[in-house]
Amino acid sequence: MKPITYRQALNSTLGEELARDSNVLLMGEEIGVFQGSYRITEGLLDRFGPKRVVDTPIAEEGFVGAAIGAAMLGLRPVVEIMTINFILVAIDQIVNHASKIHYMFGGQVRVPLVIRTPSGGTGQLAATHSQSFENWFAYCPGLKVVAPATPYDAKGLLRAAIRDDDPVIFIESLALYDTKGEVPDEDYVVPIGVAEVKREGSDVTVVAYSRMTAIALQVAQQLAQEGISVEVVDLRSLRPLDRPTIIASVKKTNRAVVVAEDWYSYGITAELAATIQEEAFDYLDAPVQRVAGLEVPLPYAKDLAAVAKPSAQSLINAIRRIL
Amino acid sequence: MKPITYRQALNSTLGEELARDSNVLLMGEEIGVFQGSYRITEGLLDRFGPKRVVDTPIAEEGFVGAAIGAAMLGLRPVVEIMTINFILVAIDQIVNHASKIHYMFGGQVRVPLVIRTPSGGTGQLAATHSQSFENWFAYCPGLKVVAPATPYDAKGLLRAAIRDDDPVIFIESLALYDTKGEVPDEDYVVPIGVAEVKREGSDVTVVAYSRMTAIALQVAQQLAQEGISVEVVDLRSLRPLDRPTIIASVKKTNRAVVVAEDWYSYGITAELAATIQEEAFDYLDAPVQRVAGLEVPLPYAKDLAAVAKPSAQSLINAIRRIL
Amino acid sequence: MDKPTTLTKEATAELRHYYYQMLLMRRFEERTHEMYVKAKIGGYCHLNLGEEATIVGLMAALKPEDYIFTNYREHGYILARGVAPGPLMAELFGRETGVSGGRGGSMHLFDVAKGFMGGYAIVGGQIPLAVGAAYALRYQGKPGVVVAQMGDASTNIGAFYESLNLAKLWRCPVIFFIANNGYGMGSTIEDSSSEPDLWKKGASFRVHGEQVDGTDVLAVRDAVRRLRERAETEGEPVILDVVSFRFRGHSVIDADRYRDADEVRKGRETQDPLRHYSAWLQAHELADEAWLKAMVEQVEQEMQAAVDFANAGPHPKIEDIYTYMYASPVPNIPAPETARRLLD
Amino acid sequence: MDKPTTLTKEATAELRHYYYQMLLMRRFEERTHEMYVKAKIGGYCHLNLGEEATIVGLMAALKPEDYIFTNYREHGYILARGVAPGPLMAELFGRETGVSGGRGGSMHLFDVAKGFMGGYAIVGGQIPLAVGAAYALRYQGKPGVVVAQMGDASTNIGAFYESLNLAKLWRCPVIFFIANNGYGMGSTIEDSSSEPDLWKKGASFRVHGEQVDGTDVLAVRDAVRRLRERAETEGEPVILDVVSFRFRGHSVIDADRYRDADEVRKGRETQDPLRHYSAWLQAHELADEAWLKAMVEQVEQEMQAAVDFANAGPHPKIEDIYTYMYASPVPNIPAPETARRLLD
Ligand SMILES: Cc1ncc(C[n+]2csc(CCOP(=O)(O)OP(=O)(O)O)c2C)c(N)n1
Ligand SMILES: Cc1ncc(C[n+]2csc(CCOP(=O)(O)OP(=O)(O)O)c2C)c(N)n1
Ligand SMILES: [Mg+2]
Ligand SMILES: [Mg+2]
Repeated sequence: MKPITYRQALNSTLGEELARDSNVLLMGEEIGVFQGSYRITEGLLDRFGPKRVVDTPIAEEGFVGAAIGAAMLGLRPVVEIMTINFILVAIDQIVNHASKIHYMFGGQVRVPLVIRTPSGGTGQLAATHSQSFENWFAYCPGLKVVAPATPYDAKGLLRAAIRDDDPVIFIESLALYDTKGEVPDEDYVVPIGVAEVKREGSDVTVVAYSRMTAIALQVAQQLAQEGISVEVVDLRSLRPLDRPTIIASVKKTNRAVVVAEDWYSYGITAELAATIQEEAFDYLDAPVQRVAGLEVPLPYAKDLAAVAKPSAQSLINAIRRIL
Repeated sequence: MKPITYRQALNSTLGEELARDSNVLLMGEEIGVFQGSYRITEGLLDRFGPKRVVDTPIAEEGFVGAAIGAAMLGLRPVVEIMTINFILVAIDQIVNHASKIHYMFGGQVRVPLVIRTPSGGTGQLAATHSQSFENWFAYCPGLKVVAPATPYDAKGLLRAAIRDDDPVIFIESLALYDTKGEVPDEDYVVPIGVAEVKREGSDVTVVAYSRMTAIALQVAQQLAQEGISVEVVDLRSLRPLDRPTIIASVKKTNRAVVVAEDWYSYGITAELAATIQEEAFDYLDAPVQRVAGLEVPLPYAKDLAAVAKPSAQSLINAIRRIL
Repeated sequence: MDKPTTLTKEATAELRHYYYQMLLMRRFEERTHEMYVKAKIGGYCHLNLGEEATIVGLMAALKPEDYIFTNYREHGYILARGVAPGPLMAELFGRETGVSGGRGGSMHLFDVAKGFMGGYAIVGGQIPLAVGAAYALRYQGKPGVVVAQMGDASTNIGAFYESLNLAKLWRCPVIFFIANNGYGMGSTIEDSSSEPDLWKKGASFRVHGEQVDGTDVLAVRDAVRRLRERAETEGEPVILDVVSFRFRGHSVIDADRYRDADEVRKGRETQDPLRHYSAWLQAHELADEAWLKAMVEQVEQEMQAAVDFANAGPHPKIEDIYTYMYASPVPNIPAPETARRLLD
Repeated sequence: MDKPTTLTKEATAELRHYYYQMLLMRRFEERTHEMYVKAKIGGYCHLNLGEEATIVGLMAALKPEDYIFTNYREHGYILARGVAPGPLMAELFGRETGVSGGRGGSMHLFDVAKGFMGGYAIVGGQIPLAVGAAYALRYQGKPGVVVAQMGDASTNIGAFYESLNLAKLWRCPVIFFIANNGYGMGSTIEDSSSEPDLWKKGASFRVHGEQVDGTDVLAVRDAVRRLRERAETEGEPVILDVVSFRFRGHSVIDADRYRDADEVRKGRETQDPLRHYSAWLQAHELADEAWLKAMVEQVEQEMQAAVDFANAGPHPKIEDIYTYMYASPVPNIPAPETARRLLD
């Protein structure tokens, strides 16, 4: 076990899976010669050649559709969408085709496809480059949606996604790429659809995923010093949603804060709060608190951008409100 | 006052607004010569000519983008997307442009645009033609989203939408087009962002919109015969969401069922349940019940299709569960 | 259509078989219309009436190793590809015995064994899928080509152009097959394409294009054969613009009011692929009145058998609603509330 | 560049002014790069270095009644359109005094008074907007044309093709202006376009196209003038492929490792629009060393003033975060929880 970055976890997994299974191939813009906009695919073109590491034109609808068609014939494409903001031009292919083909045609073909893309906002990328749309995909039956928070989960879930026979939307985060964590050498997978209690606690449950899990763990550590015991449930998968793990935690702590960096209304936290009140109603000592993004197109100006996204402080405030 | 259909309400309003303001124009596929796929624009090409009633090629991203650009120069386009399923190919323009242009450019131009489209599923239209995506739009700051349930509201909200200076997503329903209701002759508007208690009651609040409002009213009438008093809140707007009206009702009845025909997880009902538990926690005698679509690509086969969508019976069952 | 010289028995049988297929398609669609009116069929339903030669010609030229992706107007394609009318009608009836298990309906037919990779109902959406399938063929070093079928009006959507570029760049063996019936719902080609010669639409991508008379089954077959060969051996994608006349409205519920009744009558008369081809067969003494009549009877029986088969098929069971949901099982599906609904 | 014959004083001033504008742009971008390194600027930031003649030539030919929609690499466009460097730099600094009130940043500049209708950062997304704006001009019976600027690699996305069709069908006065700097991030034109002669990409739509040397300010100006005239009077959309060389990486954070260092050095030397044009001005005795030096000094001062202006601008206030949210006020915005966050 050695600590590696989230980026290295992804990069090495892609390399390993390309080596393991000749049906695996990568597609995306600038993933080859350019080495990947965020260097997730660095070195892979050299190792595997242009047939397996396919640089595409800027034509997301076309190449995502092509990846689906290739998957229907038995290939296992792993597509990179540079950031989730650009997925909107390809979303028709994902939602109207990838998610439906297995079911709608009576199970005749599978669509073993992974779409990797970073979501969320950091670094003043402004309104069109700071969005989160994982709730949209999580809404769609037929898709699976995962969003790892650590290098360990990134590797384990990417392996699971590539080996899964359904279309998987794999949500990354620019802010996590350089974070480090221990990753074992052996060939493990993290199962899709299973959340993890990343830290046990007794006073309040915080439910989070991706970058917000990292913040929640930070907050838990900080509050521990004040004697507040926070349990952190890391969803890891958004679809399917591991309701039993969430509910078990809330039944224990009797309080819940749910956090996501997407917009407040109709975002991920809405489903989390709804689910908790539904299945743990009699256990709740206070309303589930939602912490999420302010409802504005993310402004470029630094201070506005900072306040628009949920922070450790906003999470702490929410926890305090119900303790 | 005379009873007219929902279709007539829309058709007459489009005609009136075209006559009232020369900047109003209609764009969409088959809205002219063909008279509209669902005859909402019937007769308007003849009355207003091809400059104002613009038949477009099948190029939703192109013509929705064009409508946005035209709106930026002062026109007031009313775009028809044949059904909401086809909006996915144009969603980038709506979400990355229409919703952001006013804010992102510091208020320099407005985007007075209406996009009308029927949502939901009836008549065995199968997986790609039976979807609901209004939750996606309701999620996006910068958009307004309305979904009238009656001819009265259809007319009043369409007028409001056309006269509003922001992009409005106007959700219709195939199943409502032939329903009738009283509509006054005078020039009224139904304000965007304001829900309506369509029926008063004391035992339980049902929150609904569009076609589900009609079903909720039916259910309320039926249950009244058994002595169960159902209050029906018709949202009318999904963004902004009229939380005060919902909460006031729940504080009165202490019980809530929320219903929508979209998919269950991450759908509209998630936001409604989350909001109610958040703001009326101490008033709730039972968990908010969600009634929504089963999470499958809508099957073609009649029986499967019927069970996949929420029905009057499923609403009644949910109400009974918490009484 | 050129006059055939001395023909082998097989060649004669094949030429007659085309007629049989076209007639089967004609009658299948007419019965489908009847069944729709009887409410045996629901949803949207688009017929291939007038396109029989377009489709039979295409399928005659394809090989078993080829794949086909179409739009929602695809009954005839899957039929001509060799799927029996029974399971096809059963799909329209929404039965478990249908080609898509009753899940897809008229717009979403599928038969993986025949390389028929689906009918798709989002205009243009099937086109990138076909390019990817062709990429997969090349990747796997397999023979074959992929047909991306679409309608004339569908050539205006971005996915088509992105696909032309990808197919050419990646040297994918794709035939962009435009079933040009002159209309997209109520719009003419001139209404919606600034380049109304649709076969020229590859010009921006260095993709070769041709036009062929879609009411002439042999002309279509020969064109596809030639272009298929080149696509396969040279990785050259191609556009084939196949022109026919739409006999009825856009779908069975379209009253077709925007078309001039005379125009439609004339179109049906002068551009009827069956009429043309039966005349040709007779002129070349490949068929006579008796044979034609026998065919009608045979097809009639097959149609009745198909309807009977469809009627006899079981409806999918409610408890099977989640079957096919995921190919790789995962925990926590379905959500507990939605699971409960089935028991309510 | 042809030799000018006898020139009026105004004409001379104008020719010199182009140089001034190009120099201003050059220095603006270099200062922008510095300010980015100093963390005064954040987000993505794309420079116009090497494209100065492309941009100044375009703006020289446009009229005040014209509108411009661009991609995210647009500092130079808004500058050459006449917006002062101060408010532009202030936008990059995220200040209230910026051209978009600090809300947009480098990729989202705007000035409605100048008809500069925005920088857009979703590749190809701006193109349909421009078509719609042109439709509006015609609808309103107004003069003018609309420029849809885009990069070379952006010509592969569906929105571009849908727009060509719409513009031609609707006879919209649009100039599809391809700022062809040879690369889309790390991809060459041949990597991504099956038709690498980008000016031919109108062929599928009956849209005329031309290519022009984008390092030659007068050539660009003259081409735009001519095509603009035709677009305006005849409603003929047109493609202009304007070829230059990208001096640096894709954005300020791109180390440009995929390009050969020699190629880049050579490109900068041989395709430097300023070098070309200053030589031409001197050769035609329209400028001398002293004037060129004076320009450098003047521009230097303007740059310092711009940076000072930007630095002095107030940051947008937190409590103004919902300002500009909706043009027509509506009740129940923002959600109570999110409103509370601001008070936390
Ligand atoms: C993206 C999208 N937009 C609109 C529609 C609605 N629609 C279905 S078929 C059709 C016309 C297509 O015409 P054409 O391509 O000529 O095919 P045909 O029906 O004539 O076979 C339209 C507009 C759709 N299914 N998908
Ligand atoms: C739809 C979409 N896909 C991908 C991107 C990421 N991206 C931004 S710029 C760019 C390259 C564009 O190159 P080109 O059009 O040549 O313009 P240039 O940057 O050279 O001016 C890419 C891939 C994006 N912004 N939008
Ligand atoms: Mg057609
Ligand atoms: Mg470029």
